Amino acid sequence: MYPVKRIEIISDSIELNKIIAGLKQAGVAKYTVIRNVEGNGIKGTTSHEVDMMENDYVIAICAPEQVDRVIEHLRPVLNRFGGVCLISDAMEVRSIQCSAT
Amino acid sequence: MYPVKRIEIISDSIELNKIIAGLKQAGVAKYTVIRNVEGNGIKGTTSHEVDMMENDYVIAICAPEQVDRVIEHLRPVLNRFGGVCLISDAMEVRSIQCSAT
Amino acid sequence: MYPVKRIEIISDSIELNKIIAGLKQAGVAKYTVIRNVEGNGIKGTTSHEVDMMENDYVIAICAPEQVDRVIEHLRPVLNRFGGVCLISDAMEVRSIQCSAT
Amino acid sequence: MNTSLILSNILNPPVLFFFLGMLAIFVKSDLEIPAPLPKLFSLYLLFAIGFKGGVELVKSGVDQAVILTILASILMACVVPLYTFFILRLKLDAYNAAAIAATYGSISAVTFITAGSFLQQLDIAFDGYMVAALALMESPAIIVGLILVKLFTANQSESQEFNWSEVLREAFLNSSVFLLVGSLLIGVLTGEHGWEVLKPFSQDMFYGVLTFFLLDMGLVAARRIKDLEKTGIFLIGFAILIPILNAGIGLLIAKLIGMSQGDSLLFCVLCASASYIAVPAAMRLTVPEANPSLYVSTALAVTFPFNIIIGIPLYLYGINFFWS
Amino acid sequence: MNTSLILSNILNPPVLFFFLGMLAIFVKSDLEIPAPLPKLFSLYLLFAIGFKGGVELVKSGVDQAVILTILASILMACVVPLYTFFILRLKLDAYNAAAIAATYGSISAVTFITAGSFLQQLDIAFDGYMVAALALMESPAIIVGLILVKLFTANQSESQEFNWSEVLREAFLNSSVFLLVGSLLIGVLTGEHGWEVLKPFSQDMFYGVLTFFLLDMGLVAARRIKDLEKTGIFLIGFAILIPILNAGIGLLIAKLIGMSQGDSLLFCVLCASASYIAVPAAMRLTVPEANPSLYVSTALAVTFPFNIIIGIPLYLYGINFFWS
Amino acid sequence: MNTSLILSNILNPPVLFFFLGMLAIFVKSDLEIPAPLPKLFSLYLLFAIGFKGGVELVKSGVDQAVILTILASILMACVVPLYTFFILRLKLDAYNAAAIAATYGSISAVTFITAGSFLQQLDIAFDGYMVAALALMESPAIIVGLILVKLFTANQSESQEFNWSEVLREAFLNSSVFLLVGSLLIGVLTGEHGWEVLKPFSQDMFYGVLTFFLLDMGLVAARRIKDLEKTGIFLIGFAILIPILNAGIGLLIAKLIGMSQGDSLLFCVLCASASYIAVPAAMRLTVPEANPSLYVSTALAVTFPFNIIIGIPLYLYGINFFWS
Ligand SMILES: Nc1ncnc2c1ncn2[C@@H]1O[C@H](COP(=O)(O)O)[C@@H](O)[C@H]1O
Ligand SMILES: Nc1ncnc2c1ncn2[C@@H]1O[C@H](COP(=O)(O)O)[C@@H](O)[C@H]1O
Ligand SMILES: Nc1ncnc2c1ncn2[C@@H]1O[C@H](COP(=O)(O)O)[C@@H](O)[C@H]1O
Ligand code: NA
Ligand code: NA
Ligand code: NA
Repeated sequence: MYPVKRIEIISDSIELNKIIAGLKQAGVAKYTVIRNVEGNGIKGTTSHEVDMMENDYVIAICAPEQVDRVIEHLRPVLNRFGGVCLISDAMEVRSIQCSAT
Repeated sequence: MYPVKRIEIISDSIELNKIIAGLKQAGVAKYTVIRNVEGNGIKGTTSHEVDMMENDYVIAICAPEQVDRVIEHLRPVLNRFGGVCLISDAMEVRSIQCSAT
Repeated sequence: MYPVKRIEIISDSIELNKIIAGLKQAGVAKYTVIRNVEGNGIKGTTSHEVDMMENDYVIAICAPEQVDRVIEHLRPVLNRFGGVCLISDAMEVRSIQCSAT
Repeated sequence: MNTSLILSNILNPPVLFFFLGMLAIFVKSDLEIPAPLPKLFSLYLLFAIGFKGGVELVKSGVDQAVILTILASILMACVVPLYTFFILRLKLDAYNAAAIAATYGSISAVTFITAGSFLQQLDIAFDGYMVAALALMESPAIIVGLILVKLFTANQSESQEFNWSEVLREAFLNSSVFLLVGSLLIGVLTGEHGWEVLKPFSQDMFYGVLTFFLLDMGLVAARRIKDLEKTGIFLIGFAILIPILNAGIGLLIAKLIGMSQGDSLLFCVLCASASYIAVPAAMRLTVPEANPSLYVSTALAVTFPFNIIIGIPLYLYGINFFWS
Repeated sequence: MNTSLILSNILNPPVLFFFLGMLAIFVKSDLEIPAPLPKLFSLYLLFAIGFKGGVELVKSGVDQAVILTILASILMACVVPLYTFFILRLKLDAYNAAAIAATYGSISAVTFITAGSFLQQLDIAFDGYMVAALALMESPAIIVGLILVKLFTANQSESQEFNWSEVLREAFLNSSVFLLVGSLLIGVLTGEHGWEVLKPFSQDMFYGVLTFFLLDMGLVAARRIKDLEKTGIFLIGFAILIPILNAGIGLLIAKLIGMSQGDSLLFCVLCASASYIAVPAAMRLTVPEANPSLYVSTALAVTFPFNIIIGIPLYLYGINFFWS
Repeated sequence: MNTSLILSNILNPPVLFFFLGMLAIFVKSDLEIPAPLPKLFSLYLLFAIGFKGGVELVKSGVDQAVILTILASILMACVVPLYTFFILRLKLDAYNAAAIAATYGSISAVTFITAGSFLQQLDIAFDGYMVAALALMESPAIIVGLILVKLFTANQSESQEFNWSEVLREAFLNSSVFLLVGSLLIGVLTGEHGWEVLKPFSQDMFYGVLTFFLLDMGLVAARRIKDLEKTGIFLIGFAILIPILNAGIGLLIAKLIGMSQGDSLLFCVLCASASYIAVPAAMRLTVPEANPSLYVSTALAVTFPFNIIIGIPLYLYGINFFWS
């Protein structure tokens, strides 16, 4: 098991492309997206039921040393469009199919 | 980066309103909901495929000092309706769009 | 609150049955599945939009002492089919409806 | 009994697709109808029968036959949960007994619709206002069930107090009842003119959507069958015999108030069927002490298939017998 | 004003289902049309009107009337956001004023479709090429809105620079415009022959799908109503009076260029309606400084219901009055 | 070659909507058909062709022509993966060669359906029992592919042993085959009578649903096109030439056993098309060593568009040539 960082971003789905671009620029090419999550934030309630505003939830597992570059690339997007970004610790069970994360 | 607590609740979707009400009463007004997750718990398998029972997954990021009040407000709901509630640590990357969490 | 381990697996949805079987063999019968998440990994982009390949996200909360057995049972599946597996720490708020996890 | 009736019921595309759905689970095919498609089909079916019922109600007007039918429906919706509760108490605690009783006191719209298409196929007429009976029989059992819980469970803690406004909303404004009644009223308001413009959508597609919905119901019912091990033989017997009993009582009442054969079949089917969506949702919210797999599995994996396959032709056989 | 016009508009299944949707929220029913079903309905409606418009355009050909209509449409799409911007600046900052102005400069396809079905019901003819006007009026307001932001907001940081290729793509290639224009072109290419094979799907289902879509719009509009507290009385008044003003200007232009009564109503409705999907999405991406609940809630919770219920018959009343 | 055939194929709404979908990706429109709507369309199409095929099979009965067609289908489904495997081995390892060979040995139902609607448009008759050929050609290639893996890959670890019951289930009971065959059998059982009641749903909507499905396929195929860089020129050539070769062999067999022109086209299209859902899913499960982007992208981004646009009219041209 290897220590990794889990980066999570919840934001308006219109930001998704910019967030993924930010991750890629920071060298993090692998990620997972949960589409159409709903929520409540400073921009108010977001839900397909209220109107066509939807959030996406992005999760990227990366090496601890990559975190700073990721934040640097995501911060302008978050500053401009809002959303929430979390960093936490986890251990990754590497399988033989895993190239270096 | 600021230390925060991540509260996660997975439960029958009929409880959702009560859980969100509980969060709000405890002063946590921001949250995210992933609808229609499936699962297996003591109430058995829950999945839209089995019947119309569905779970929701609620995530709320809050300040560490809010956790106790949240638990106090959620426990009666969990006691009556079941579901699982987790607390874990994370760091939040605050953007200028973030009011105090 | 009790310390627990959160096991998360993101993988091709064709592996789901094998992963759940692995969890059950390791004595972990409770879990949650978020279906149809999208992502990017070594197998390339996975999304219902690209074709019918979809990922599932499995979350299982278990006692810390169960983790080793779970890994043992999941590793062959991950080795053969790919996907990512994370272990992290959390505290569970036990309600009276919770049997031992 | 006339097996040709059963056969002509079974050799109907919707019923055959129900079997196909069950078969898919038994042979472990990965056939599935992903959410929210089944919801689309059920919204459509409720809309279509409600709207058509409203249009026909305005044609037929409200006469004595309508009023008697409505009274009979409300009566059965209140009485069925009462006697089934005491039968269930022989083996179950009050929470589970009340929840199951409420389930059987209410109705299954799809069973009603399938019976309607069976009648159409046999060219037996029935009245549009039977849809009003359908709408009226959905909710009362929920209230009766909760009153039973109140009366027969002791020392309730404060947290178990019902929030009656929530209960009434669940009973009378849940999405099935709301859409059905709303469509019926809109049918009444727009009448022949509205029917004209909506007919290609709400009539021509009906049979096909019913077919897909029953395919999904076959999948759902078959997935629930493994729950029956836990349910036990008593509940399985209950789930077959009580519909027959309820249909029998319905038949007597129908004869008594002079319903036509078609209407009688629909009324019997309403009495015999059990709710597997609206009532279970209300029970999960108001009586979480009861075990959902008991009240859902009996209604879905036993009573629903039984009615669809054997019950409908059986009740019609009984009606033919009594009416001749 | 002729209240029978309002009544014959309201006693239409789609409009009544819009009310039913609103009612569901007011009485707290749990009725919902889960995602992505509303998307299915809106894709279908755009496809069906685009395709039909194309087929009819090829029949009518492009004559002077078509060209005048198109010019009038582009004119209104560019001018409306300009004067509404300055009205809005009385109370709002430039970001919010520009975003709302863009919203009202663009159009609502469903309001257009509802007006079309209202005309059909009254047997008033209209031309297929009005769909081209619909398509042309969706995008220009986005561009005008962003130019207003550029001109009237000072010291923009580098991060606030627009990415114009992104902006143009959002304006002219967003999914609504793309599918509408694409279907229109395919209608032109396949003409009568394509219409033959697609008619049962694209015409016979149309009214039913519109009904379901308006049911969902009722739910959506009612959920937004509580936002109106924050919006304030100025914006609520704006959201009712500006559509009337825009329709009035549209009416004058329509009279001037000699449109038929049916076409005039559709043109007025295009001028009066506000976009609640395409423009808001573009604004969230390009002007995140503006508050979405202001521009979405006014368009969705005030202007849309106003047009659907009162506006359409009111504008027709005005047209009847002027044309006679 | 007769370009008017290509044109009359292309100027068909479904094919034009396929182009529109591709265009949406190329110009970066945000048009999308969200899940699970494409699944709804494909369930519907499988149901509709299966059911209709069953109804027609019971009319035509099972005669020598049917039996010969079935034998020819099974033959081609087993032989195609064999020779394509050895062609692919020129450049690829055994895992990838076997997975691609299985993909091309199987069929694409939508290509078949599009060919059917092309024939209808040209008023060329074809037999309902061709649907049986479609159903029979889906699975065998999966088994052949796995046997090739077994034979041509050395020292397999224990974890790589196939679970044959899982393999057979994937091959013969996957949701496409199951629904198609199930609907066909129900069509046979209910015959003319079932057809009557389901026709407005299963026939009148057919063309429209196909149009939407091809719109989505255009989006999907275009998204896969960027994968072709990694795929390499060998596989792109393979994905165009092998369908032509397979169709040619199919044509000879069709001529040999005396098929009608319409049936011959459908048979050629079955031979020429490649599976992009059922077989890839089976391969991901049983041969994870093969790279999905190779077998999915060739089938989806090259062979599918090639067949839809050029292949279908080309094969018909060949048939017209040979038959005259
Ligand atoms: N404290 C939080 N906890 C959980 N989710 C949040 C939180 N703050 C924001 N979100 C999510 O992020 C979305 C956008 O947030 P905002 O930009 O604040 O409107 C919200 O709709 C929520 O889904
Ligand atoms: N240990 C666990 N790990 C992950 N999910 C769980 C766990 N326990 C319960 N759940 C989720 O919570 C839902 C309700 O749980 P229960 O009330 O135990 O039936 C289940 O259907 C699961 O989705
Ligand atoms: N580092 C990562 N962070 C987040 N998700 C990942 C990561 N690696 C893989 N995944 C997810 O797991 C899926 C399968 O991964 P793979 O087997 O590497 O193709 C991907 O499509 C992603 O959704
Ligand atoms: Na009943
Ligand atoms: Na406008
Ligand atoms: Na083939």
